[in-house]
Amino acid sequence: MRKLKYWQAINSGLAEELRRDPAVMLLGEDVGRPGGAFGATQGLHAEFGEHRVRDTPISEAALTGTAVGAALAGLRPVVEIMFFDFVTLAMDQLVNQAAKMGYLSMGRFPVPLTVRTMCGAGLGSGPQHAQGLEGWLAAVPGLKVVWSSTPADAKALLKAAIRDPDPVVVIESAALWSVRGEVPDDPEATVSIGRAVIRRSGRDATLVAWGAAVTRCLTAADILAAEGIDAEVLDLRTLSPLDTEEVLASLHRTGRLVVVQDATGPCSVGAEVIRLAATEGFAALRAPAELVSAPFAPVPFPPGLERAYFPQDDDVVAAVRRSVGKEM
Amino acid sequence: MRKLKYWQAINSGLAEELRRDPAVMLLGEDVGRPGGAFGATQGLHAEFGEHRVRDTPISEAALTGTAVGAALAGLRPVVEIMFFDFVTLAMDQLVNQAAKMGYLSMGRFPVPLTVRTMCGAGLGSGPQHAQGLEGWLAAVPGLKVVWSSTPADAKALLKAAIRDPDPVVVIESAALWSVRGEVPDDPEATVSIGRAVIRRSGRDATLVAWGAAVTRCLTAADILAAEGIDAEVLDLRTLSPLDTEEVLASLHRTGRLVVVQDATGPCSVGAEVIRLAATEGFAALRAPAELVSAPFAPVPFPPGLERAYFPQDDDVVAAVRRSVGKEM
Amino acid sequence: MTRTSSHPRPAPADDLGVDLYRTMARIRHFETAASRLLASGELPGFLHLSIGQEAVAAGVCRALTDDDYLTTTHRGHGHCIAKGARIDLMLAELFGRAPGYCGGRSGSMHLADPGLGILGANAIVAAGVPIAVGGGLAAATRGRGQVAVAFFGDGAVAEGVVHESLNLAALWRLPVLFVCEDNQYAEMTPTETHLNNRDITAYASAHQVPAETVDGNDALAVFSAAERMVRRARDGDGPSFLHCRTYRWHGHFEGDAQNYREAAEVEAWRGRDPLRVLRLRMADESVPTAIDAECEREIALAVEWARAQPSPDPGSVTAHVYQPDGASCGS
Amino acid sequence: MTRTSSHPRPAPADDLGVDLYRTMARIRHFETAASRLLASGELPGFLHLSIGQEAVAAGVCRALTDDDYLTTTHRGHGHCIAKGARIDLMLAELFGRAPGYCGGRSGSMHLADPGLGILGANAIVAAGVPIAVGGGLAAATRGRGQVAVAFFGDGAVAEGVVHESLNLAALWRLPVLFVCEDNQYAEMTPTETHLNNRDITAYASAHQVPAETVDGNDALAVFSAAERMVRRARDGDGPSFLHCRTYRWHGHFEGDAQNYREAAEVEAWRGRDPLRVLRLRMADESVPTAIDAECEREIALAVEWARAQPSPDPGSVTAHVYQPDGASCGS
Ligand SMILES: Cc1ncc(C[n+]2csc(CCOP(=O)(O)OP(=O)(O)O)c2C)c(N)n1
Ligand SMILES: Cc1ncc(C[n+]2csc(CCOP(=O)(O)OP(=O)(O)O)c2C)c(N)n1
Ligand SMILES: [Mg+2]
Ligand SMILES: [Mg+2]
Repeated sequence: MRKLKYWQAINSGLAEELRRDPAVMLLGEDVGRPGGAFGATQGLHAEFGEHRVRDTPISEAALTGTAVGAALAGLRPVVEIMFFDFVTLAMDQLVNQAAKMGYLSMGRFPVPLTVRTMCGAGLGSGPQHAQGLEGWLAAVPGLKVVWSSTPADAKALLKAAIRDPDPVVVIESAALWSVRGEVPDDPEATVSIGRAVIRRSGRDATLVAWGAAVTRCLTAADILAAEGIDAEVLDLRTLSPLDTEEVLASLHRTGRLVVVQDATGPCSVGAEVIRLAATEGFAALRAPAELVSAPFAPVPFPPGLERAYFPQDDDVVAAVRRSVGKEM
Repeated sequence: MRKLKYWQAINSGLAEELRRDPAVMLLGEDVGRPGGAFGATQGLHAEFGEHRVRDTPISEAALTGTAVGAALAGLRPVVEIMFFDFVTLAMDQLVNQAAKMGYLSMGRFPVPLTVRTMCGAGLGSGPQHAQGLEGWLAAVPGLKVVWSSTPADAKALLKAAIRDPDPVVVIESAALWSVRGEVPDDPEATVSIGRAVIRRSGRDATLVAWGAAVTRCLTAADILAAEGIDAEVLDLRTLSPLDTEEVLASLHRTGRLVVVQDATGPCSVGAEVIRLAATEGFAALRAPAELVSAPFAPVPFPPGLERAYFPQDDDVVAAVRRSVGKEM
Repeated sequence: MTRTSSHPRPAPADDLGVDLYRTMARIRHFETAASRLLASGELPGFLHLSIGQEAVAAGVCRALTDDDYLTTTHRGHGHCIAKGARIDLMLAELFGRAPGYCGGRSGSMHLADPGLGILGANAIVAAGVPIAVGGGLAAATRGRGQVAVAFFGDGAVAEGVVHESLNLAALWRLPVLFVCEDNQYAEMTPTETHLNNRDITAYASAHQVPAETVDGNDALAVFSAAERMVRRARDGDGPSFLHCRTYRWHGHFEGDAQNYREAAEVEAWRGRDPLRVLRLRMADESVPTAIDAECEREIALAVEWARAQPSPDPGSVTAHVYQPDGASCGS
Repeated sequence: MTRTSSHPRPAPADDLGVDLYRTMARIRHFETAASRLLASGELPGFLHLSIGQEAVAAGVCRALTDDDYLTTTHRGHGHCIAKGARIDLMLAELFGRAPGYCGGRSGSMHLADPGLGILGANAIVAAGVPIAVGGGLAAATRGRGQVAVAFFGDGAVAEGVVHESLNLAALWRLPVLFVCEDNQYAEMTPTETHLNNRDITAYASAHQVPAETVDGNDALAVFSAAERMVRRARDGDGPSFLHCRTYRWHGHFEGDAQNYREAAEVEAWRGRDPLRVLRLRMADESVPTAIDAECEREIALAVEWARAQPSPDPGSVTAHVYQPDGASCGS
């Protein structure tokens, strides 16, 4: 085990996969010589050369399409879309091409493509650099979507994504960029895509979150514990396909569900988790489900408004209290 | 009242708005001289001329961006994106630009833009021409999204969209293209964006649907009526912002909720309606909510598979029976 | 060709002209059969046929081997046939039958064949273009002299991704051949209405990609330009752009009323039938005649076979959305 | 200018050079103040400054009136100032304060002013380009001789939408001026790494849009080219493309470590300071000196005012997501 920052864990995962498999190739704006706009690809251009770590033009659509073609033709490309908001420029290639090719070819043409992108929430970068669009991607059959809340997962899930036969979108959190955590040394340590993890066990309510919101849920759970409310914190890790088993199992244990997300509410992953609870999990649900999300508005930039906009510890605490019937 | 086909109602709505307001302009591939790939703009080029009804290159991104700029500069552009699947090419302009400008400018820069697009489900046009991506759009603060199930609404909601100060995406159903219905003659007849409508009252269960699925719900309701199950059918009409009041009111009357959609399930509008029921409507919900949707797969093309893929009358009937506890 | 010899294609039994003619005749008969089957209600969905444009497919693909890649469009039957796709499996797919190229679930617009480097037809205009660049990137990485061809229409040239793709391919000197099949229309819109510069090579030249216009109804001319461009690509000299002027005889899709063009225009282009253009240059009239008869038989048999195939099991509708671990492809 | 006279801009008290110098000085002092405020921790968010590039903004906007439109980028302060935006409201926005141009909710990258035709800065590379085409479309429809200008960087040229926009503007002969501010880098990537053809005018010429390269550090040269192009546009002769070679002195964003370029390169360009270039041509040295002092005072006052403004009410975070019925804009 080493202590690494979130971005260093990403960097180490990329380096290991580049070393392991000559078919792996990185593509993106500034990922080569500059080492990434935020440092995630530092040193890789020097070690693996300009053919395997490629600086690209600002052409998200062609870049993603090129990666789709390269994946069909036997490479394992890893494309960086610098900020999550810019996937808007690559949706045709992601959704109409990458996600459908395995299906349309009856599995004869898998698309082992990885798309890395960063959600800027918390940077003060404003309405076109801080959106949480994970709900769009999780709505697309054929895509897989993962989002790590720890350095260890950031590395392990990225490696799993690169080795996966399907297109995987790996979302990273700017808000976690410099958070440190233990990361296993074993280069074969991966985490299975599709499996959630319980970060804290509890009996009174299930808190479901992913990415940077997990930390706030854990803090909220501590506050709640002091009040005698024992919250379970489930980190989804994979947003599609969803680990419905683990979510339902936890719900059956606690009977209460609070989903916390930095994205806006309508048609979101949070809505989907609650949909699951209200259909298959209905018998277990003993109180109204709660969705703690950003308000239905674009992301404002200044710190004061950002704080008001993204769900904070207090908001989570309040929702769990409501859920267990202990409003204060 | 006249009887018009769905597409004729659209045509008539466009003609009236072009006549009424010189700021209205149509843009799209084949919308001009050819009168639209499916006839919706027939005769408009002849009546209003090539400056107001413009044939365009196949450039969905620039087209939408141009319309955003024209809207900011005082026009009321109506852009056609031929098939729903092609909005993937215009997402930046729709989501990062059109939807945010009113917000960012504190209302000083409204974007009175209308985007018309057609969902090809039911045409046998396959996986890149039949997707239901309404969930993406309904997830975006600042956008409005409407989808009509009748010729009268197709006209009235389109006119309301053109007059609206915000960007509105108007989704049309290929499956309803030639369906006839009564359409008011009054050119001032519009339908308020944001209001659902009850197509059939009932006490036992609430069926929620939109677009082409409404018809199947009405048929299912007839079948159920013969069994003594009295289903209410709510046509959402506006998918964002959702008419939460009407949905909750109906749920309070019936205690049971079945949402029917041609789109896939995860993070969809259906999931959102169920999210609403499981949070604010929880007290009223007396049975598990049901989401009758397409399976989580791309849309296959041949008629046999399309039928298996999109929810049919039987699937709706079965879901309502489950919901009211009368499985057979 | 310098390097092609290292991955030889089944040697043509006969000379270049005959080979090109056979490819065009197979396409012509395939498309004609498909048109009839749709008209008679036997085929579901949309069909976009390439009758009149056969020389482009035949000429370009004659310069390729099975090891090369291509991507094509909604109007892609001809390119697939010319690249060696199996006509029986294509027809089964058009019928929506289980043994079809895509299990019968995709129809005309998504044909793909890993073994032949067919990276897919595509119902999204221009989407195949960057995918071919990706094929070129894999080829360049592998260094075995493979090339990738992107077929696309005049209409596609207005999509931004084509320009992005040209820039990428040029920057990285990728072995990509951009083939613009300029049939004068994008759906119902004539090219001068959707492209300001009617000289389509200019868009490639702007990126310093060598570009040439050829008579797209002359298979020999297409082949000779394509061969030179393919050689450049195999030699590591980067991408080229081939602009082929041609015409589609049928509507944009089968059933299109075609109010947007004059019958006389269609007639004039029918007079320049690519099959006849080549036939007139052939020494022995009996050879093409025999080929035509052969193709007609081949297609008739394939139609009969395809028609008799079972439909896919409706329960299979969710199969292959995700692939089993370890699945992979590519060569 | 033929038609501009019909919508006169507040008459410059002095001659062209002085006017251009004043605009550049205001930009320089604004950007310098912003840089200091960010470094001292007073400004939140990201800042992309245009120090070194002032001549482009000043030269182009001198050819415009308040009635004309523009769109700009993440590096847009200069363009907004040159178009007449209020420095105090801009600073309030950078501080995230309520009276700012966007109510303090958007920061540096989304400045917009309906009254001045500023259709918005933009944090999405190239997104403003088609929006300016839309401004041009409205202008053409209205027929009052307005023009629309799109400012964008060399990096943006690789985005497909720029090519789509050139085609549209050319097809419809819209009064649009495309201004490429080529500062040699897209973030940390030098232009030769992201554009295959370093002659950026070629991309416009491909669409038959008249294009010209000018010294982007010479405000008089920029103005004289822009003026000609604006006149063409007002006269109904369609779009033009102005390629300005320039350089940014600061990092891509404030705080950028700038490992990707040599100090000597920056120094060389500092030697070609656009303010000094113009100052050297001015008869009376005391005029620019006085202007500098004036601007410094103006900015200092504005900073003081902006800093004292209240933050937006956190409860306002959902205001204006949708507009009241009947809301409208545009002229
Ligand atoms: C992105 C996108 N926009 C629009 C369409 C609808 N469409 C299908 S084919 C076509 C015209 C294509 O023209 P061209 O590229 O010249 O090919 P051709 O049909 O002439 O072979 C259009 C607009 C589409 N399929 N994809
Ligand atoms: C669509 C998109 N892709 C990437 C980015 C990240 N980004 C911000 S500025 C920039 C470089 C832009 O370069 P250029 O157009 O030359 O403008 P400059 O910064 O040099 O003024 C990039 C890649 C973005 N904001 N939008
Ligand atoms: Mg064409
Ligand atoms: Mg630049």
